[in-house]
Amino acid sequence: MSKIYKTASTALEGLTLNGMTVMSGGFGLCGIAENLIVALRDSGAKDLTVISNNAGVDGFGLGQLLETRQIKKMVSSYVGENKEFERQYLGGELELEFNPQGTLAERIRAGGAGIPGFYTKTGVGTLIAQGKEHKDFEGEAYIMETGLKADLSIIKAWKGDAEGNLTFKATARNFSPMMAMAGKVTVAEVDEIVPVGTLYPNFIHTPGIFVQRIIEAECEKRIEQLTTRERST
Amino acid sequence: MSKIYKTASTALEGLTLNGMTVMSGGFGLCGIAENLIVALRDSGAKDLTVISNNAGVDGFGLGQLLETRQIKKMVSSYVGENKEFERQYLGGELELEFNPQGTLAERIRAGGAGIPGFYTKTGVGTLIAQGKEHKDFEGEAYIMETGLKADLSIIKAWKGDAEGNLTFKATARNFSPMMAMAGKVTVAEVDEIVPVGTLYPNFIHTPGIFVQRIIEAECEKRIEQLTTRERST
Amino acid sequence: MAWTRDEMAARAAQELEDGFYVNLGIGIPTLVANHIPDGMDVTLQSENGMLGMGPFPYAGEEDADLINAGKQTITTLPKSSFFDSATSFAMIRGGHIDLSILGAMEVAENGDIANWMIPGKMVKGMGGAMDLVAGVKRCIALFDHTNKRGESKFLKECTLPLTGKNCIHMVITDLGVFDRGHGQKRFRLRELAPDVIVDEVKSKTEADIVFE
Amino acid sequence: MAWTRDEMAARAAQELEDGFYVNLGIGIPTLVANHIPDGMDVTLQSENGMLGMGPFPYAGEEDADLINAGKQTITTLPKSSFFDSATSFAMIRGGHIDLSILGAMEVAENGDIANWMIPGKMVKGMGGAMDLVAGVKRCIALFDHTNKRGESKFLKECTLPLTGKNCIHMVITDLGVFDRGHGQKRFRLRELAPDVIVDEVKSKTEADIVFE
Repeated sequence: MSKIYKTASTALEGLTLNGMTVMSGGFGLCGIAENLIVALRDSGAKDLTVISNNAGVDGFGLGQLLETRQIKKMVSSYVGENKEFERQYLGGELELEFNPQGTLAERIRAGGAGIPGFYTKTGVGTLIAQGKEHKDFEGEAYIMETGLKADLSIIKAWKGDAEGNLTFKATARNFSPMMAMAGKVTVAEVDEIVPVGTLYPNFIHTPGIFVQRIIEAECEKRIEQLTTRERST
Repeated sequence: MSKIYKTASTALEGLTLNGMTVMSGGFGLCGIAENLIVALRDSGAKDLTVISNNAGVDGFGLGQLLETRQIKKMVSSYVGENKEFERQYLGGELELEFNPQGTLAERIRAGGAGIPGFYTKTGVGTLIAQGKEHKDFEGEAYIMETGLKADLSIIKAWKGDAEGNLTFKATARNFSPMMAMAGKVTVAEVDEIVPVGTLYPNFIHTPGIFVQRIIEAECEKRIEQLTTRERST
Repeated sequence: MAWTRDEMAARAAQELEDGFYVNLGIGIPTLVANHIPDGMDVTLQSENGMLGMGPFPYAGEEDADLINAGKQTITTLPKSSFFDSATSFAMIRGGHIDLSILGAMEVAENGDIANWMIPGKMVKGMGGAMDLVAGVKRCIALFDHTNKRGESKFLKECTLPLTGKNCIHMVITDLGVFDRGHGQKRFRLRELAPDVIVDEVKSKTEADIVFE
Repeated sequence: MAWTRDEMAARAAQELEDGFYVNLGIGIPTLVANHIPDGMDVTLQSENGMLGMGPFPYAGEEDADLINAGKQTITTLPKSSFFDSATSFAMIRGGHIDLSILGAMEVAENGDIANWMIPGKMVKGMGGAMDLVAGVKRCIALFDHTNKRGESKFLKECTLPLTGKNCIHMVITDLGVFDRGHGQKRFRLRELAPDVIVDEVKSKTEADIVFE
């Protein structure tokens, strides 16, 4: 039973709905599911709650869903790179929930792992702790954070197979493995689909059980901060 | 600053103490740190609390620490394979705390990840839930489990380097990556020490930050249930 | 005639569906693997850290680093993947496994199951059983309808310490098949083993179940 | 003469020790990497999922899939490893990172730090800063002693929303170094930048610190 779909839009067929919660992998523009984001935009689904560490840049990545006003609310740790975001947020058109980055990662993992809540000391004594349950462990204060789930997770991987097994490359991995776990349905786009049996079982990052559909697609992979050094000749 | 030690006993030097808590990797006899267990026995450290999914077999694995009565308490999910264990336990000489296997794995990960407590529905309504805090999430009951840490973790890996980076083989991985995280000090024995730079950064299972000392050592790798099939010729 | 253990396993295999991820318990449930219909893609999970469990190895090809949760030597398949125990139980607890088939000492009419402990006897531990019954989407209990003394093991209430509450969705015994659909509280007799009659089941069942 | 940003970074680098795992914040702290003493083995963590961060790539050799937490293209070293964000913050939250060096808008005499939000201005988010200050064993704040209006940023109490409470162990500003040892509540002046006199520091410091 192959999980391979031909295109990003066919891979999202039947999965998009107004008001749904979507997790979108990536850190900045690194490791985002470029083609699936475009397909989600083209699906026309509105009032989305999007859980993603960042919000893309103007006109690229999640910025494309902001332009069309399909996002109602973002759950992120940092949203600095996006003028359209700022405009909509300051205009009261967009809700925003900040999570510390590690708390966000752990909440997503927890959601996928059947853990509805956990305690962390991150954010104790800050705005983030307001209204959250506090508990002491060995004399230290912690706050409770809840698990996060999504109706749909769209992630980007390096290599994948028809079983949904995935590997990731370098720092493009970031939030995607946890999002694969936390999505009711997870769709992955990969640089390369390889035959089943090609990925070495010891080194599969995301086992196929967490991935329901997969496409091969080319990405632009835009770089946000190109930094280089001189060659000393 | 190489983390490589020559022998199991030198690798445990200065790390063992009466009354300490030790995590020991492995599932049954698969993936246990055979040489480090022997070195721990030879250290003479007593009154140990040992956190390990199982308790070895008579005279092998953790069975070697039971024979010498160095273990005061076991935290395990299943201890079926060990007569000496049964004798000491029924004789009241050995404490035993059962944890559901998934709860045990998650408690160890939590301990290593700075999470002092989390909620799970595993064990709700059973003996395991007695005396534990209950909390409802979306109308369902969960119990709180706490993170586990150890003074020392002894684990077995496949390949490792002087930085402490590790890879594991097949199902010999099991609890070891989490135990590496949860040990104040983690000592790994590996089938093979390879030069730094040989392990591909994408496919390191345990980053070196979680491992303080490492040895190369040969293991017997005893099989508990040899099951084979006939070759149809 | 009541079903044999192998026939019970074969009947349980009929509950498999294409694309399912399944965890099989130790004992009779292990036999279900022999009855997966040809051409059906079912992936077996082993909670010690593997998806896509293959058959036993040929003699001499066993690998001590490659075992299943019953500590038996096994092999890989092309689709196999390995992972740590925390990830393995994230799959289980997180509801990613479609079906768990497991043995039972007792099952109660409310779906409670007891299969890990007999007070007064040496307790070996629950292993992953509590996680499985709490986390897996659908759980089938496979057990002999009565104990050696002929007493029902399908009860009004479990007498042994529980493994999980209200978590069994289907019961397959040597006498027949009993299930409860979504939202239904009571088990219903669905199928009888050949030549087993309803009255026999009634007389051997303490649980209050629906017979028509 | 007060220290330059680069001199501040160089001074912070003196706090490194052989074998340390270190997370450097964006801005001045990034410069610390240029001052790691020769022969000292320090491993830099990037919270987006990497240990063993290497230098910027040569032009044309950049890889879009390989960036640091500041979203800059970087390279690997032989010792490098990659991991997911949950594992990355398990390192941070779990106390496995030896040292975090980060920028600050304000630090208070009780070790509180504010560096993520100015009410009334567009807030970009805390990123990983709250996790770092809560989890890392030792945190050094690196910032200019006063703001543009000459007002102290080393305060009795932070006026901005906090990033973390009682988590800064050492302060390095353009004027000097201030630390508090284990179990000590108050910061103590440890070192002055060249030609900076105690009275200047006193006049520019609102925090109640130990000067002798």
